[in-house]
Amino acid sequence: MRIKQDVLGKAGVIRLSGQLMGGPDADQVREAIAALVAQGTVQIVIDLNDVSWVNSTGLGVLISSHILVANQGGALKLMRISKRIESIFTVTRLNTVFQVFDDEASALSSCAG
Amino acid sequence: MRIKQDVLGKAGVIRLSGQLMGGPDADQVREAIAALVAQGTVQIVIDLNDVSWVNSTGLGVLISSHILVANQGGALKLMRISKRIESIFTVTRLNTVFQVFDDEASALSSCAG
Amino acid sequence: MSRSHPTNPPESNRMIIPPVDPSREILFTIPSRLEMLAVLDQLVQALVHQADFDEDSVNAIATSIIEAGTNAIQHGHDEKAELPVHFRFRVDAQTFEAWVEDQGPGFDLSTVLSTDPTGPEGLLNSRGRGIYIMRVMMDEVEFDIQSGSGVVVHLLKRRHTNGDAAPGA
Amino acid sequence: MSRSHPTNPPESNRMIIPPVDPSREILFTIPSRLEMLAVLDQLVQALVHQADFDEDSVNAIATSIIEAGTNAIQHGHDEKAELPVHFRFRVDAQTFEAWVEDQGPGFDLSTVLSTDPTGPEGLLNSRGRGIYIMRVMMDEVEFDIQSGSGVVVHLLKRRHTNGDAAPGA
Ligand SMILES: Nc1ncnc2c1ncn2[C@@H]1O[C@H](COP(=O)(O)OP(=O)(O)O)[C@@H](O)[C@H]1O
Ligand SMILES: Nc1ncnc2c1ncn2[C@@H]1O[C@H](COP(=O)(O)OP(=O)(O)O)[C@@H](O)[C@H]1O
Repeated sequence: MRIKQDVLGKAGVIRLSGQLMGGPDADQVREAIAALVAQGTVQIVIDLNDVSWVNSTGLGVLISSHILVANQGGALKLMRISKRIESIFTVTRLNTVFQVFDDEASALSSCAG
Repeated sequence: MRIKQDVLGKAGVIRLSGQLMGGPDADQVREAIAALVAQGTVQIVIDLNDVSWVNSTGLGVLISSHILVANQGGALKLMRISKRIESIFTVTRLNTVFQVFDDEASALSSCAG
Repeated sequence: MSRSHPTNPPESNRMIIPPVDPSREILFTIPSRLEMLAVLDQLVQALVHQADFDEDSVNAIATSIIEAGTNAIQHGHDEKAELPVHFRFRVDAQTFEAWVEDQGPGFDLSTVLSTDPTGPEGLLNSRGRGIYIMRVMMDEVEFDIQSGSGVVVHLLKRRHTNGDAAPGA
Repeated sequence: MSRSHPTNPPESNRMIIPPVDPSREILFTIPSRLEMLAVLDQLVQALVHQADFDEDSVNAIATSIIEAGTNAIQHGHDEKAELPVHFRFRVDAQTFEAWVEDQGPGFDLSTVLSTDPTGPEGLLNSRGRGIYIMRVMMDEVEFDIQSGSGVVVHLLKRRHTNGDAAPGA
């Protein structure tokens, strides 16, 4: 997995590519989020456009990140997920935990308020 | 491998998709060419745009088809080959045997004369 | 004569592993490294695709086999690269089957099955979803757990034909 | 205990097959069916890609391994599906290696090497290019041919670093 991060207005955007599956990936995501939170950004969007799949360990990374950010009064949102990743969110009902956006504009505007 | 054929002006176009590797693929190509030759079409273009790779058995199919058509006073040409397939043609020097075109327009106009 | 690989794998004494049929059997063995999962994914997608399953089934099967492989690598082998994980795949007219085998300590399946990862206690847990995902996405999931000598997971997916109700348990 | 697969493949008496290193070894076994070549291609591409080789090397390696697999299936096993073809892959910092093994009749390599498929007699021949392609595209190609008991082909590609001259024979 590779990771890039941006701050766009109030939102931190973390762009992942490859696969998200725990192990070293988990540490990278945690560090990126810690860096954003340290500079006061707690509205965070994870861009999964270039992620081909997420396994259950990767889901765990997203959940613990979500809890971390929520504890700071923020929220972790997802955008641009493939059909394959959507089906793993549906099956695990994590679609009831995460807000998911189809495109960057709507994800960012949900963070602006 | 899947195969489709068209006649466009003087040229027969045979479109392959999948992989070209001899066995049943060879028979399909041979039948398509025989059908074109039977209706008097001997300028034949093989479209490899949707072919991910060709192995040496598949090269053999192209060579024997080339000889068959040349014996009828025609020519077998190729178009839209990937970098990967191009490199197998370069390595085997079959780029000196086959005319290869980047696009359909130039392949067809080479058959018009 | 000793060879780099046996001609056929030896027959197994595991109940859930059927006799070897070399004309249909695909075997794949990897070191216990998480980065191998991406390779496994491509292999399974190619196999299932080649077998003409629909796109949803390709995704469901690849996702489930990755979950089984993740468990073998992480829980079974504690990511010790030198411990191989064995996969066996079999395609026929009606089904795609996979067996995933590790040599780890095993585990207590009934404990795992007693918690619902989609229920109020489970939903925000960062673990405990892998087996659930397999069971929802595949038509059959069986475990042969031999304490101290590893786990074999058997996964089966039926080919869905038009107008089929989703088959299953 | 008998298992569905041996823990590690037995050591080989073939000179060109090095001792097993399970922490780096990837094993793949298929029935002798040409349609398996498309699956092999995807697997090899994923493996070599994962090992961070450049795109040209990925193509060269996948193309060469397909040639070796084609020969094992067609010439070694006469497309008898029940005869398995064994692949062994090994990635390290500098090289990607593959061994492809069949149980066929073997053949006379010197005869094959005596004709140049790019020369005037060979160029329009519909056969006789596979081994040539492997030898041009890989850095090393070795054969261990045991008459009546099969062929092992060993293929090696070095990682090309910037400014390298193409390494080779
Ligand atoms: N192959 C295995 N070897 C040992 N323990 C396993 C294996 N597979 C599953 N387990 C145990 O079952 C538990 C539940 O597994 P699973 O549902 O896949 O979720 P997760 O892996 O996220 O915990 C694991 O935490 C582990 O304790
Ligand atoms: N694994 C093998 N088993 C038996 N014969 C083989 C094998 N590999 C190659 N050969 C023999 O060597 C010849 C040349 O092989 P190759 O260069 O790959 O070209 P082609 O397969 O197109 O003939 C084959 O025609 C075959 O007779």
